Amino acid sequence: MKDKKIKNVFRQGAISSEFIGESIYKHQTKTSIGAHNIFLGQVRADIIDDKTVSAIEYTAYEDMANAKFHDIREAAFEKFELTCMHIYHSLGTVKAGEICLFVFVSSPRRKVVFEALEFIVEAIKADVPVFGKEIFEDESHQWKVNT
Amino acid sequence: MKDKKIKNVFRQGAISSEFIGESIYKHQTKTSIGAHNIFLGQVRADIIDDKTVSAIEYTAYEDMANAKFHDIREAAFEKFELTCMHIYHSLGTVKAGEICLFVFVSSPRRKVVFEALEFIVEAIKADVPVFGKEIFEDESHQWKVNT
Amino acid sequence: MHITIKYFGQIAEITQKGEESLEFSGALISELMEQLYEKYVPLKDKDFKVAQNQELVPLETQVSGNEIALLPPFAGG
Amino acid sequence: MHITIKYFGQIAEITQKGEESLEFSGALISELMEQLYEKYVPLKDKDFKVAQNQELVPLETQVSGNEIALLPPFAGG
Repeated sequence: MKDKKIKNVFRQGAISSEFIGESIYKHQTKTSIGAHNIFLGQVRADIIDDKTVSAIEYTAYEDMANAKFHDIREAAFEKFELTCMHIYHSLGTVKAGEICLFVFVSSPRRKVVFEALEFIVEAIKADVPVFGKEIFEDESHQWKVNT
Repeated sequence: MKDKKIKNVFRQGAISSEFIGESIYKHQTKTSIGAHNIFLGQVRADIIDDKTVSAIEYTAYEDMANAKFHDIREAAFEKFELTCMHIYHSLGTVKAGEICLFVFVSSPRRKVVFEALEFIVEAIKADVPVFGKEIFEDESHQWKVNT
Repeated sequence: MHITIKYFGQIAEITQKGEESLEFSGALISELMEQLYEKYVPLKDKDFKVAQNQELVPLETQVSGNEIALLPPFAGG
Repeated sequence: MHITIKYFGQIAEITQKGEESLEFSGALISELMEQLYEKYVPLKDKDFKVAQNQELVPLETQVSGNEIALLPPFAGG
């Protein structure tokens, strides 16, 4: 299954658990699926130099980012036998404990979903121009870097 | 984090998307978590000799199965730096399109969750005495075998 | 020796029961299986493993008197 | 040549703007960077990549006049 149109992956603010639950529910009509694999990125309350991260403020080079997300989708559908794939990323403020990235892959068989999900998440971390400002409780900040 | 008590992993019937959503929600207070990985097994409407699977009826050697699930949990906590882990498996009838297995792992860092989730799911498939009767639309059946 | 045997899935379909108590005078799991093959002829063609005290055991294992179970191929997930 | 440059994250913090139009008479991205380093001295110490037409490009690339963006380290997820 391929999808040529570039979608907007971004959502304003945190991705809610209800949204994720509903997204899972919608797949119950797709009865060729045997395995789903979901990755969720959650904002950590990291402690850096005695200061605790209270939120991350996400910005992105949106056009390029959506094009990159699209390329990643295409590459994953090419590489793996997937029934469907969904990616959502937050923009704006996401508090510690909230979810900022939701990647959802489904396939008839399980082996495929493990490989595909890791491939997609690593590609997102490496290739997509999203920027994260870690806001501390005292309102100072630092810039997040993916490792 | 270790957990010595043997839990009951089994749930009667399908695992609902609401239950999964709530389970995700409950982790928002655990702000050391940076990555969740979720595996969902969904019953496929496989077509075998022109007959379509409409449901799987799950039974288990429950005591041994819960002990095996416990061993798998212990092994995973030993092997991987996990913040938490949850496993739920259905017993009884689960219709095509419904979810019969829910495995949820969380960790500060993403690399760990990918490895841990695959380890756990493969161990469940290989080591846990759960049996599945694939019910066809004409009410005949065959016995499922994991591959 | 009086032992309890549990049957699951396709095996229980053959034995028509989930559990039974048997009198057994042998020593090894393999001997117990011979006794069961006589009682339930179609079992011979079936693929299953044997658990004793909730652990899979090879056929050469001594029967301890603990719970024994005949387990067809696993299908979890 | 009149070109548009976009700034993001930490880079936008230095330039104090998300976008600007500049007059550029050179040829290569590296020359454009020299011009920007003069205008925004702290940029020199920062880690960033350059995208032209929404693709990362090396410094030896010809400036095409398309949209150019300065991208600090990615932090998606």
